[in-house]
Amino acid sequence: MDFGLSEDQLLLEQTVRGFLADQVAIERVRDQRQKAGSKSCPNDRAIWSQLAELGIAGIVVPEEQGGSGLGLLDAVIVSQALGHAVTPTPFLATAVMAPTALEAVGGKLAEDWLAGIASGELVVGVAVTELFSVREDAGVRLRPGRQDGKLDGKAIMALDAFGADRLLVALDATTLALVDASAPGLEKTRLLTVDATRCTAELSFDGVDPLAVFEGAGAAIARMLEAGRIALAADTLGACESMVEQAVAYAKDRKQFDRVIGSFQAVKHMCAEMIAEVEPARSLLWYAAHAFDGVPDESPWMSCHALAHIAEIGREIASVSTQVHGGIGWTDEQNLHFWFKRIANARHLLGGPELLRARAADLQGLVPAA
Amino acid sequence: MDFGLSEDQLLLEQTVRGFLADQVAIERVRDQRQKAGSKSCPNDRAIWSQLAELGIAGIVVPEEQGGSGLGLLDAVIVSQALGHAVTPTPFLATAVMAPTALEAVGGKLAEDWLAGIASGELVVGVAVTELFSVREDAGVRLRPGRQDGKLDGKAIMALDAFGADRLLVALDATTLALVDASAPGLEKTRLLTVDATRCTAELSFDGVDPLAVFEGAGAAIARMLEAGRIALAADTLGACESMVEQAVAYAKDRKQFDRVIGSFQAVKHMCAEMIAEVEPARSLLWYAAHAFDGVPDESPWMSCHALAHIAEIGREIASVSTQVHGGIGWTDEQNLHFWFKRIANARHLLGGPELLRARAADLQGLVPAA
Amino acid sequence: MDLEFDARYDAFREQVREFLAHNKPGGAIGMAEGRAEHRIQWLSLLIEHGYWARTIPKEYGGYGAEPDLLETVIMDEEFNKAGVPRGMMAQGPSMLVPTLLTHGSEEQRERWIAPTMRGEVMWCQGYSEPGSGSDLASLQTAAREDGDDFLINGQKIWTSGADQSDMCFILVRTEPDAKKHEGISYILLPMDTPGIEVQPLRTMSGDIGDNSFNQVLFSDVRVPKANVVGARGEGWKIANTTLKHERSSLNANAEGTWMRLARLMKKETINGVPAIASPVYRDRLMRLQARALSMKHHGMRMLTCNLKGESSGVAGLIVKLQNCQLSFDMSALAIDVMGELGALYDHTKYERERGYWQAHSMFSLGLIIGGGTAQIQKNIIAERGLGLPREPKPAKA
Amino acid sequence: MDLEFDARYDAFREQVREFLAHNKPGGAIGMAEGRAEHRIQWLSLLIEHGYWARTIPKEYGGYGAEPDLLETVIMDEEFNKAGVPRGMMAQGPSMLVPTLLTHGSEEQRERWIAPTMRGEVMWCQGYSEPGSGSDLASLQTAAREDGDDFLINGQKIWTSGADQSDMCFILVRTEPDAKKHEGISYILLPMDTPGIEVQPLRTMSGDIGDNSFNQVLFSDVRVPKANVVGARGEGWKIANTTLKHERSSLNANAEGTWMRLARLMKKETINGVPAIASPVYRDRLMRLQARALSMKHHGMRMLTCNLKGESSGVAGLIVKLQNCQLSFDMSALAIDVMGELGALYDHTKYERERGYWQAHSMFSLGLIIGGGTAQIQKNIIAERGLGLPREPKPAKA
Repeated sequence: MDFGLSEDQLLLEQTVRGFLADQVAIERVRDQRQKAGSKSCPNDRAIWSQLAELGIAGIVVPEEQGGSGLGLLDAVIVSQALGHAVTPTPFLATAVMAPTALEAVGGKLAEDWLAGIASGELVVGVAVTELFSVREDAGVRLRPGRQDGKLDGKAIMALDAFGADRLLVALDATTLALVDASAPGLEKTRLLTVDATRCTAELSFDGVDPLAVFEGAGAAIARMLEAGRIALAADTLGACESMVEQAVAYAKDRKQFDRVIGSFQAVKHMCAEMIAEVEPARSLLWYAAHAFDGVPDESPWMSCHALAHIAEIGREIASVSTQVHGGIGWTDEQNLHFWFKRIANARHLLGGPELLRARAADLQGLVPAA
Repeated sequence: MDFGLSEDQLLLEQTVRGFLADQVAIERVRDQRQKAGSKSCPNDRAIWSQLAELGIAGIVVPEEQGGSGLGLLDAVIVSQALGHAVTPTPFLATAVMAPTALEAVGGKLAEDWLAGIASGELVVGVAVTELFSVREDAGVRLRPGRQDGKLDGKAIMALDAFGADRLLVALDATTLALVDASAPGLEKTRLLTVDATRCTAELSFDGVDPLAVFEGAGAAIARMLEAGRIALAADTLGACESMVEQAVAYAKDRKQFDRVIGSFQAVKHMCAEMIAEVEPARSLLWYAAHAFDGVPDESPWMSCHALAHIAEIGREIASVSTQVHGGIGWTDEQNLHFWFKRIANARHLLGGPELLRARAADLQGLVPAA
Repeated sequence: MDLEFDARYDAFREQVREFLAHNKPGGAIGMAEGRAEHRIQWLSLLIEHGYWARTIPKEYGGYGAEPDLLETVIMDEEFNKAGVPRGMMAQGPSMLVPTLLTHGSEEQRERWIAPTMRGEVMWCQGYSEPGSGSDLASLQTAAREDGDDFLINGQKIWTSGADQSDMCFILVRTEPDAKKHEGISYILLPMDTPGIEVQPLRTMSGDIGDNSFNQVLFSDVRVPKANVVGARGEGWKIANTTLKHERSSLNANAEGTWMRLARLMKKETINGVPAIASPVYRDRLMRLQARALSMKHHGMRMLTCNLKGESSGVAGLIVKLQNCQLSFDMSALAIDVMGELGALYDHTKYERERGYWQAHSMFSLGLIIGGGTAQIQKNIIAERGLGLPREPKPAKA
Repeated sequence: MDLEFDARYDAFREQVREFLAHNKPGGAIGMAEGRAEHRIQWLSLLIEHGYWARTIPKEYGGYGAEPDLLETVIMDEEFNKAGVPRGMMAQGPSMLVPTLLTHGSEEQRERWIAPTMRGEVMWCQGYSEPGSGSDLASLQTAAREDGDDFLINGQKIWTSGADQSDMCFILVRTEPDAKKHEGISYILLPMDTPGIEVQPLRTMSGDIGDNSFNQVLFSDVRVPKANVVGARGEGWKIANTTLKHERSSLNANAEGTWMRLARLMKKETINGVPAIASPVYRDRLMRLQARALSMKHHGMRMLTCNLKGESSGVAGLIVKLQNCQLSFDMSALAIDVMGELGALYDHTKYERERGYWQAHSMFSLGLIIGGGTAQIQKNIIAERGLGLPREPKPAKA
């Protein structure tokens, strides 16, 4: 009967943040950027294996499939930590979105995938962009004719899909296809964004045989989106936390006019305004995750609010933290831009703020019929 | 060949501001509030007569009708000065909007009114709210049947109409009625707003005989609205200028923590941010007035932008200037709230910012057909 | 997160509902009318059932229960639903009582806490002075020693409710030679002491929607030294304990205001179309909902910290700053959707909700300024919350 | 306001158009390719016709015309329309030349102004140092006397174009014992002097859309004392004259950026609907248009002041602050309407306008910081523009 993290959750937070601090220093992220270039996936498979050993890959996978069987709030803690360390992993798609959908559709194949995810062996990418934003005539469709037909079309900005072993593809709001990533007729193109720490791709389908197609999977798809939005909000908030910490640390260290710049009221207030946005957003995020786990009626619009709101404060914090750093913050060398760009890219991945707010209003019955 | 005020305009500015500084100290405005109460018009007729002698009442009235025959930019200078001194006068409706419409419709009656306005004898109120915002089923209509029929209905938030001698009533976007304020069947109710320095009223028409009805007066009505919007923007900007000046003066005088508060960076930056909004807004306003006088194609949407933009910065400046003053600024005694409320009330009188921006987009062809 | 309402809580909720069903009319009416005997009767009844003064020890006239987040939430929800005040929003219970519990002598606690919670003794706060706003510690109201008494001379401002209070908790300078922060004492002063003059203070919003503010003048006002709370010269520290508490627990009921705003937007029409049908206004409404929900849940988080006696750290320091601005921004949207009618005031025709939103807007602006301006709040957040250095002292000119 | 284009101006416009019709290809291509001989040829042609170096006296290689607002506007309009550069955006013409005109010796003016305007001599600016950003006057790069020369040692940062410049105008500390602001000199330094090392400096936007920034290291770099501009120790004052000029005349072409944004919103579709059809995005676009128009007309006002040689006062001091933030905000809307494709970069598939808006966003952020952060700008506005007192000097700890 309290509002906050449990002892177990605080321990989880400490464990993951500690692991990332030890293992994924920013130099490793830089290396990863260098290694990946534009032709391969920046996700750090070595780190992902270690995280799987810590139970992170299967954090929301049921215990029957070898997962940790924890809730979304636990996943949020991990996602925040990954954002905080700008770690390139397939956590969002593989450990949060895919398991949510797979558990909801159920069955042998889904259970196999869940077990693979929990062990860290299977990376699953997710293609959902066209559910909320169709551009470039994108969309994947079942070739007309028979059930379980071949897939045609394309999906843009599919998450963690470039280096994935398996793919979940939403054909529409109620139809979900399971696809092997090496299926003939499937082509993957890395779509490079400003953010070198997240992997997005285009998937082209030219008569691809899916492993399975679930119709009537509306609830599974909706839950997958909710979980994804909340976890992505957590990622951005984690990145924000780090940017505030870095700004405060820099302000305590950097001297100009014979004083540390953090003793100037303008700099102080910039820092104060940032933390004043971060702290209530954390409370909102916790509640959104709690709602996903326990108050399902509120979760659809609460997840929209969490992501939209945190995306908005994220843009502001990314800019203000950089300004606190002055010219140094604008150099590649200082690394601060890795956070800036992670926040910038995440802003639209599962729906931009305007779109999410419109959806939140609609879901609450606040849009009168025209 | 320059962008700025002419020698004559600078002299006009100096004259009007000087006159108001001498004659309309804030104590007089307080008295006027007290005297007016809720049952009479706060406009200061004595000051208005003196302004008429200075040629202000007829500033845009053609010289043939005894006016000064000047342009809207000159009227803007006056309007700014009146806002700066929060002077309660019927300048907006009587000296800017009505003459603009009357000159456009022309004819003997209109010329008589123009002469009366220029001499300061005639105060003309304007009822236009329903052209852009209908609430409470308001609207004034010609009783069906014959031309020049009787008027029925009501007009809300009619400007300077409560204490007026004559009224201009827009029946729709192309029809303009001229009405005697003492006509039988016409009832005026003062609508009291937070702003004790501006007079707004409801006009109820129950079979009122108009003096004249002009059909096909679309251009006259549109020009009247443009002129009114630019002049109202000027009023708000003038009030903003004063609020910034008052904040800066207070910041130089008030001591806390053994220093004048203006030496604190936070207070400095609040003042800097205010002036950084005021100065470009002044340039925009000048150009909008220039466009009204000389670039008629741009004036319809430029006038919307001027008013919307200045209303937005006005709300911010009203709040920030009050905050610079601390608790003292929140007292009645300090008088600062007269400016705060003048800005607040003006925000919606000729269309709020959202409405004006939508209109500006539409006028520039930026709204695609649905 | 443990927000499940298990069976025990269901029973508690049922019990609250039953109480309200039986006792609603008397309580609601009595508090609304502000009549002293009704107020005292209602608050006493609430204390008896544990809905007010719930966690205050029995020996000081409270109910003596353990703190519990969900019980608090349930009580708030049910009382709100019934439209009945759960206690009394006033300076005595919210500021003086916590101070006495931490710093008061046994005698002071026994004498003042119970009658204050029961509404028998009403308090006002004597902190700000005309020359000491943001720099409160520079206050000059002097208490000169005279035998076993102090004689107080000076002036206080923003003393809301001074004209209707029995007592005042006041900060005065008792040690004129000590450093600025070390010369102040916290004293309990009866308002009927000779030499006190209360003058009403009109604010920008006129007579509408304000608490009644006052200036209070003190000329040779005699008060026994025994009325000092804590030690002499410790008044600054003592007052700050409560201010800190106030900052983190400021409950602006952002969600309630937001709901009222949403209702307004459904009802108010522009050219025949409800305001909420405008995508632009609706987008603003949604932005505000996210902020209001953030502050609601943040409030739950802070309440949890307070009930557990844990420090909320920087998360607590930001509450006032954010709630006040949010409150101001919500009234701004309300005023905008009412358009040209949004400025109507003072019971004029077509005025909406009796001018509630205009009053709310001005009052919120006052809250942004009062009790430490937004700038002072940001200093506190940066220095105490984030550990940034204080501004260096200026060199002597 | 006198913005009427009378017959004289019609003739001038005709003359500009004719010039462009005859000379467009060579000039445009030459400048775009950045080849020195094309650049020099084009700039010389422009000067000859008075479209560049227009108001610089003939004796220094300019055209020697009187300043005129409308002529300037006409030239800008016509060259923009033709997509041809009217001169060269570079540190030499924009910063060094005005400095020499005000503070240079006759010999310096004669030697440097003409070849700089013609693009024969390219300049970089040596102001910032790693330890001296906002506090530029604390710069440490030292110039030690050695007979008739100085020997320069130290490090500069943000030296854009250093790798492609012939000369550097540099601020160095020549009087180590003088007060901070009084020990600096402004020196003209050939970049091929031994001891200069240029290192490229990568920024957050990687290799895209940046000017090429550098760090420059100086080890015993020898420069004659005769290369000091103005008097020794006056470098701070001299540099500030130009910075002030730069602040008020920063031409961000907000209107051009806004038009590009509007075009994007007409073209970009979301679920088959153009972005501009969204009332929420459109409202943001309109807000930005009002700001862009404000800054456009404000620029005209400032240009009038500059051409008349009048001080623009506080109105000039706010230009950089407002233009940079506006620029950032416009790119933010552009990125938003592109949605999930708005973050695409580095020539990837579906990237819009070759990543222009992302580059623009990051570059704008750099402009907010560079040449005096927004915070420093606000200090200057408040102190020099509004007369608020400087911050008191801290007491020695």
